[in-house]
Amino acid sequence: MLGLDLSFLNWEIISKFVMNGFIFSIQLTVIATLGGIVLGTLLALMRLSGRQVLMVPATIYVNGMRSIPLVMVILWFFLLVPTIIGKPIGAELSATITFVAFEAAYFSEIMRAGIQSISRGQVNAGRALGMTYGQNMRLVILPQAFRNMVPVLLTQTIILFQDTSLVYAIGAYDLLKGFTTAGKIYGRPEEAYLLAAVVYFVMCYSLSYMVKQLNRRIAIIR
Amino acid sequence: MTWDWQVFLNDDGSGRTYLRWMFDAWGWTLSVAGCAWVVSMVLGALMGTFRTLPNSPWLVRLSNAWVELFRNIPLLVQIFVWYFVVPKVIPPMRDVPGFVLVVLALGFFTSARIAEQVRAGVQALPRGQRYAGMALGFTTFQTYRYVILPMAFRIIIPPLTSESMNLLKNSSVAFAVSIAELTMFAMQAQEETSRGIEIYIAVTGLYAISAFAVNRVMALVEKKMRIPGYIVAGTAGGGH
Amino acid sequence: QGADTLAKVKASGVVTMGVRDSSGALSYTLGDGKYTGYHVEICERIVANLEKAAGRKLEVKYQPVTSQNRIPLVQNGTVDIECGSTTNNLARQKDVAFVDTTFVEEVRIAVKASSGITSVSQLNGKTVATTTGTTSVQTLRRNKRAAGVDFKEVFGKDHSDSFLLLESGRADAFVMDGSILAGNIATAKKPSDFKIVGEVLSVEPIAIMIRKDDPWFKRMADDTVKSMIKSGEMNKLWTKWFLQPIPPKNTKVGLALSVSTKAAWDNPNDKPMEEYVQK
Amino acid sequence: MIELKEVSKWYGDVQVLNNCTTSIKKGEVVVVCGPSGSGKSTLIKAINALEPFQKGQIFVDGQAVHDPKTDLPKLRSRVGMVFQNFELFPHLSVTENLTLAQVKVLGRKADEAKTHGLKYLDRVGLMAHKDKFPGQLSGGQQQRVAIARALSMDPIAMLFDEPTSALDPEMVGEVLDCMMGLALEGMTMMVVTHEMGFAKKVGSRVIFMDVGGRILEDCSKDEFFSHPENRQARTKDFLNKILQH
Amino acid sequence: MIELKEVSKWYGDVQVLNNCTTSIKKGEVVVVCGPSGSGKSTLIKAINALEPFQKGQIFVDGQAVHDPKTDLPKLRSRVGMVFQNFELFPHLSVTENLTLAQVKVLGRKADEAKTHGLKYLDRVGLMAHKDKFPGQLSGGQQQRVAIARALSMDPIAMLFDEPTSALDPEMVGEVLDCMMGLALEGMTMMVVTHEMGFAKKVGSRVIFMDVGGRILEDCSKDEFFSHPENRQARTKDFLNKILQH
Ligand SMILES: Nc1ncnc2c1ncn2[C@@H]1O[C@H](COP(=O)(O)OP(=O)(O)OP(=O)(O)O)[C@@H](O)[C@H]1O
Ligand SMILES: Nc1ncnc2c1ncn2[C@@H]1O[C@H](COP(=O)(O)OP(=O)(O)OP(=O)(O)O)[C@@H](O)[C@H]1O
Ligand SMILES: [Mg+2]
Ligand SMILES: [Mg+2]
Repeated sequence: MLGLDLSFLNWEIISKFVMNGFIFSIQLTVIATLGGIVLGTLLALMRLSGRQVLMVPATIYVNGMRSIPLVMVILWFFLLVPTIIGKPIGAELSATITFVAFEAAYFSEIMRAGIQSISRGQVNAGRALGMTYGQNMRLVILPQAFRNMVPVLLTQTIILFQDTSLVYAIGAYDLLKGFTTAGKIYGRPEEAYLLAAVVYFVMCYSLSYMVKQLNRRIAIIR
Repeated sequence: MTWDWQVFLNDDGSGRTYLRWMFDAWGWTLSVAGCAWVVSMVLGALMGTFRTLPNSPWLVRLSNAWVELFRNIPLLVQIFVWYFVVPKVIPPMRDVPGFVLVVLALGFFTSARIAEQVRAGVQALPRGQRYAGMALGFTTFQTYRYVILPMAFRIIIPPLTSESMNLLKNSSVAFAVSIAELTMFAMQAQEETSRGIEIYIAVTGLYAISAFAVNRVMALVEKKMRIPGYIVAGTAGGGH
Repeated sequence: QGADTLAKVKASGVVTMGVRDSSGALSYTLGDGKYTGYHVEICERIVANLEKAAGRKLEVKYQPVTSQNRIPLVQNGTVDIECGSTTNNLARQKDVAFVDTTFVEEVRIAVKASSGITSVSQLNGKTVATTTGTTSVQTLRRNKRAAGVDFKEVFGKDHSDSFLLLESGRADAFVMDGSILAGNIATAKKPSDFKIVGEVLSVEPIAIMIRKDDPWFKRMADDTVKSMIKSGEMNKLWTKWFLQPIPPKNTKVGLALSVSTKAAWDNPNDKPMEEYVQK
Repeated sequence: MIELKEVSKWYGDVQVLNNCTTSIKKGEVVVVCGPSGSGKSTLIKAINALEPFQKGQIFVDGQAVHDPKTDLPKLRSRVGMVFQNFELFPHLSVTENLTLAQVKVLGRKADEAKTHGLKYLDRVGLMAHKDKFPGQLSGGQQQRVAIARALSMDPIAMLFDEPTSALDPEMVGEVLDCMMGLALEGMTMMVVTHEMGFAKKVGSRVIFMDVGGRILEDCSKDEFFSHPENRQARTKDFLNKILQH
Repeated sequence: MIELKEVSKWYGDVQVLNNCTTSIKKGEVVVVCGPSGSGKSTLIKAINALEPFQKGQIFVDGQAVHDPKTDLPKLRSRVGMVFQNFELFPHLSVTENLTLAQVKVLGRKADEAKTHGLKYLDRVGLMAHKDKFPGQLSGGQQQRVAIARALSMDPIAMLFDEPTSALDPEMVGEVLDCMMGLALEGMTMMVVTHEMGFAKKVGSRVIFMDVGGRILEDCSKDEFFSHPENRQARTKDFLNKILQH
């Protein structure tokens, strides 16, 4: 078909070359999403705290991360983290740390917008019932902020999943690497890239379709 | 460890200093990003508008397909597809320079996201605005041209700013297909000089400066376009 | 700060081997986390001796590395012994140490058999590919200036991408280490479409890389290499990897033992590339 | 002038207009009221072809709104419409709001359009604000500009959809005054509103709609207000509620 | 019970409360009215320590709101508050809305809080909706739940900020009825509202505020409504406007 030969893709190649990378990509996505949301929420709370000592470092961190390409951050962490912690780490671990730290900056912006989207009236209602700042945040504001932002958070997760392909810069073995390695060894590089594109598309499209359905549900509940 | 900033004055083997090379690379980064920006804005505005048209199901479908296709494949993979797969299927594409392919890849990829923003901007406007335009006798085209798009674009300037900054940063992926931009410079020069930290600091600084410049320019645009008495609600920013 | 690999592996029971995904027959993956190749096998002998010295069983962990990250990885201790295709040069000797040279690379030009190109001088106006983050980029730059030819450079992100540039017609030539060229040609869809041609652009000692300032480990590794050469095992390995069919597709690289490699074996040393050039 | 014949409309499965038939003669002021969600807005939008309907016929000045061949933009340009949320164009100054459609739709010259528009702006008493932007005006002022904008297209009839319900109580008066002026001058008007004072003062007829999009009452103002005993239970109930306080 | 002494507040340069002094005794129902932006909401929020103020003193049940040492969450838990936009917690069911603060703030047991909360829910006539979410209720119903929520904290006084102005006209009655019941039972109340019917029926005193945050009138209900000739020009003007239609 069109000068391409897709027949080289068989179960043996998938299980030998692609599966490992696929598992790593998924694992990286999940860890970075969870870690990024936790860290990002903390950063968002710091930025909204109104206290200079918390706001300034959080703002510098978030804006700093957001103004550097991910590839550069990946290279940086790979170079620096071992020096800082004084212990060698592998490409996969380095990538995981990088992604948590990097995505936290993006998730913090989402959570910040989510918190700010809660009307002043809701905040006042919680306070008027006698809740402390912590109680109000935990029981009233964050649950709503999180709920409002679930679609955006999921969309960001899809982007994150796509970005895991950039770990090739430090040689970590991810989904894309799985395909290209197979393509390389079996002399079918173009086909491998095309198949990688198809797999990424199918996964991301199904995910974003689910997000859309979720959005629709939420819209009905509101 | 010790610093060795002298490394930038060394000759890279072709009679050019690393410093000179780095600025050349910066130029490539800016050119790729600039050209891709134009492509993405034009296509993004068009596709985003199509998606909101009330009575043109085929244009809506076309633009939906466009957006889904280009935003659900990692940029890196798209670049490889443009660079290696497309020419194999369509041989004449072989003679298209890598620069053009990267601009198209980056431009199309970003256009899908801009289209999403444009659509969100149009839909964020009260439905009454569209009715008001139509009630005055405007055609659909006129309603978009005079009523909806001018407001929609103002509303989405903040997300457009972050998309523009994302685009600049995403241009770093272009090195994968041989564009001699900053990231490629960083990787190659680190290899040749073994002074990774110095090189990375300089390159990171240039990226940060560029991103900041984009941010300022867009802020200026936003200020210029601000409407007296009108308050725009913020939107959440994601993406890279 | 001195590095003590023996103490480290003794304590952890793990030795990390840096490997490449596709450095021709020197080091490549079979998939499934398995790696093999000429240098990998030599490394395995070194690790076996290390095991003996440590007096305990060592688990071997494979760490895939790339051109861009191998030096930092060895420096920061992630990788204990790098068995890829790293050129031993002066700049790198500042950061890492090299075991005695096991392979002397000749940088050559690969072209399409039908192109009729036979030397660098014919590259005027052509497009030449090489791989980002390798010394070949510098070699190419120097040759370009010296020979006064004007060609366009394109860079692949790794060797297989560079070869793909040649294969897909985006480049007219691929300048790289001869063994890598041979390996890539061997796994191409139609190996007979490609040819290695022209003068040797530079000669580069390729060696196994270890951390700097670990004299015991360096001596142990050197001795392992020397004894392999003496016993003729090295020659057997060469035949196994470069002249006979190798997995996974049972293709032949077909790279005869070069004069320079033979010379390096006859007189084991860890001289950097710069000293070869002066010769 | 405006005629509806058995108009029905559904959103998916939900029927929002149910066999609505009525007509409005030149010079009449028809007030439409009814509970929230009863389809008042939908009805008035259907008349101006802003919402398609699945069944029935609507004629405006003899032209068939339901006919796909009718030039709808042209037809709409002849009917003025005022919305609950004003819907001035926020990025244009008051003057530009008044002139844009005159120039682009009616093809008037810029200065002609301006003179014409400002005449109506003066009439609603806002000449002093001609260079401001909508965001700089109070709600009541914005709504008066919106009325002037509709008038400057020289419409043959005006449709109002709850023109005062988004206003602070203080500003309701100024807009109602402005509308009463129009009514007294003989403009044909259809007004969705809960302001019964307005209906009593200048209305010719009152239409009452109930949830489900059915027209429950359609009678002269005097009949509607003077003979509550003739009204349906649903209507009485509604009037009680909104007139109580 | 509630006492304000020369309270002033600025947003940047803009003064929004200007030397406000008044007091509310146990059992009184005080109605606050005035044009938009006159600082009514700000005043009522300041009493509940939701908005800081720069000058003056406020005492609630003897405790100083302006004193940094006062435990404000505790103080707030003793004053009930009802907002214009209900502000029920949309992610919690009606019952959870009623019990959350009882459990977390007052430390009540879950079932005790539930029994207590449902008692008040029953009182506002919404027992049937106890498991719904706020988004599934009409505006009027939501506001009644909000009142029940405030009551279930056993407040010593209730503050209302325009409790009916976000409601459809049909639903205003049910909420006002509910508030009148409370007033008649002797609850101390401060109510920002434009519903003069409510003020006339159950108000003890009326406070009129003007733009700039000044209290212009502060007198008994009877004095306020029966002697318009004693009112300031600004007040008369305002009353005229809102009572006209
Ligand atoms: N775009 C839409 N999609 C689905 N249903 C709609 C849509 N627009 C309106 N409806 C429904 O149609 C019915 C009539 O709506 P309409 O706005 O005409 O009522 P209304 O009488 O103007 O009410 P209100 O007094 O609240 O303005 C309502 O039940 C509403 O929920
Ligand atoms: N967060 C804020 N920052 C700046 N100004 C504010 C803020 N909140 C309120 N104001 C201003 O304070 C003044 C009083 O506001 P407030 O909400 O108390 O008025 P109000 O009498 O309740 O009006 P309404 O009837 O519209 O609710 C207004 O001029 C308002 O613009
Ligand atoms: Mg309506
Ligand atoms: Mg208020």
